[in-house]
Amino acid sequence: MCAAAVPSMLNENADMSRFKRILEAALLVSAEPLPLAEIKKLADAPLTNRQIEAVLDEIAADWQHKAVELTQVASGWRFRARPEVQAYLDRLNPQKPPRYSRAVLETLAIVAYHQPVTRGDIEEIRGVAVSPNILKTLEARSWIEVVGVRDTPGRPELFATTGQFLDDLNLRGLQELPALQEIGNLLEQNVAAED
Amino acid sequence: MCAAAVPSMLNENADMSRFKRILEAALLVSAEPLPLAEIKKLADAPLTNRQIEAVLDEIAADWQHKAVELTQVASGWRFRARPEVQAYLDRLNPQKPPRYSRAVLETLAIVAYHQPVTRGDIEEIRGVAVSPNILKTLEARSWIEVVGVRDTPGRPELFATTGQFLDDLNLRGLQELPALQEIGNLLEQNVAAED
Amino acid sequence: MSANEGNTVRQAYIQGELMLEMPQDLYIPPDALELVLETFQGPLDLLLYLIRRHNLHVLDIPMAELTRQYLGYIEAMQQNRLELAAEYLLMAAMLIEIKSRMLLPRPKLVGGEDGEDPRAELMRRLQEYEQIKQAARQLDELPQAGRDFEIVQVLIERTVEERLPEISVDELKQAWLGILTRARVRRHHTVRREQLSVREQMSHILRCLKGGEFVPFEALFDIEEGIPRLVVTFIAMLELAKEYLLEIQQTETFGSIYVRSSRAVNAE
Repeated sequence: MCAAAVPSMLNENADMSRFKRILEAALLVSAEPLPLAEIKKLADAPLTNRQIEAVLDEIAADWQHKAVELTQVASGWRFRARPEVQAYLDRLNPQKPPRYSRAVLETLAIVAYHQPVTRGDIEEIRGVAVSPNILKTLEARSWIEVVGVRDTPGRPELFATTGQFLDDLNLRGLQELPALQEIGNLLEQNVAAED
Repeated sequence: MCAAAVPSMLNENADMSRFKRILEAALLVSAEPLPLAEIKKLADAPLTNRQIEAVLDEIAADWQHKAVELTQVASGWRFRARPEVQAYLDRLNPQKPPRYSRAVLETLAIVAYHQPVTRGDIEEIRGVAVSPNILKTLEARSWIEVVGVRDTPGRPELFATTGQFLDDLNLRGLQELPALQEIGNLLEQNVAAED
Repeated sequence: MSANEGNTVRQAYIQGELMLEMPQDLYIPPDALELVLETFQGPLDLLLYLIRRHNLHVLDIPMAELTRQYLGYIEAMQQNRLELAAEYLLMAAMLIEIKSRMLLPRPKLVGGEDGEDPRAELMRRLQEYEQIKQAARQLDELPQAGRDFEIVQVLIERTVEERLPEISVDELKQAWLGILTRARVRRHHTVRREQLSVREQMSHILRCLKGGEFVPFEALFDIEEGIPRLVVTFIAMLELAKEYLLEIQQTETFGSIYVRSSRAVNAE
């Protein structure tokens, strides 16, 4: 600002802009947030916390219209993508949605069409033992739940489908499931064809 | 592009600047270089390769005075810190990957310049047995991989360099490797030197 | 080891005393074995060093002496790194062969040209190896990710969302069809759409009774839902009673009817 200081001011400005450039790069490559103590190591001449914070503010301002922003977290400063771009980034390397096994699907179908059913009912219909994992998978998904017990020896739990199940399959009620009648006909046709 | 499209031109500009913003974020966030095919997924409307490359050039130009630059490598585009700031970045993370031994480097050079090669080929050129550790070191780094077997007795495995190798050396292809140097006739050179 | 110059002349010190200089020919003094193994990549490397540094003419090496030395050396090293000695021995043998062929008149080929120089193959190998040595150095000089430059990777806070399988109604239908096909008319399916509603209502009633308390019979009906629904609810309740899933009590004639799930009965 004053005439006498000009020669060194220029240097100082050049140094600070160089420091800012390096700090920005360090923040972009660092896997962890950078605390002030670390940031200080990047400067060739000692800097005060206030000086560093001023540079950090400048960088944050430079980035304010970008989809990545400079943020301060407990352990220091870091860049991060703004949440709004996540949807776009999710388009890259999308994972294939997993699929349920036939055993899970059949169990669900039995619960849906025959509810309330016990595990024994399911086993009888499928003709094979039902692993507890299958029921747990469907319960964890909140698609089936225990709604009571049958008053028979062992008092087995009765499973039924949930509202969540209907919501997730976009049904207003169980009556919107494909009619069994239809399936029955189809089956009879199949059986007839085989005979 | 055609006259009928003019009314939407304004939108198109807005879309492109939005796309540029998202692409920049994706490049900053992505752990791997982004190929054009992946970049296309970020656009809401289909873009040609030329359109995408124009945006990439714009981004590269935006960054040209920064300590971080956009580069094209074998498997796509990515941001990297310029090597000249490495000395500063090393102050934060003094742990550096070790330099490879001559045995590893020579083996890598043989695979890079003579690929695909068998272990026998490498031994023939180096004049010594190749320890399995050397190949394992390079395979563990994902710099070389088995790409097939040679149809000779013993069906030895054929090694080639990987895309990761090119990416790590910031190269777009093998043609960017330093050229092999012509070596003069050692005997004659020797005789001449003796005179 | 420095990567820029592999063949820098190194000297071995043992207890502060200079033990030896690098070999002057292809013979490796047993004392120097460690040093030579560390410094040279093999006999080709040593040969290149000898040619470049000592201006040694590879064929000027006193072969008889070298052979004698190697044989003694191998004897001494019988138990120790013999395989490495073998590579150097092989090289010495190759040199002897070349030298002996050089001493013989070369047969003229058809057309009057000289036959191939016996040194040609060795020279080709030395050249090829030297080329690779240089290429290895150049590769090492290329900036390497992580060593000479850093790759940018900005954090993205992905909401960690477990991808759950999706199913469609159609898949459910297929699954059901699969079961039926296997069950194959084990019994006759005369299930009707209406019965599905009864089943749904059965689940609904059980859910209402989950608390285990007696619930007034009327509370299970919602007049608003219309007559078909009321009928379905009533049938569902009868069905539940038939399957021993609920208990219906009426303490006096025309008195209030209470319903509770039979689980509650047994839990008492």
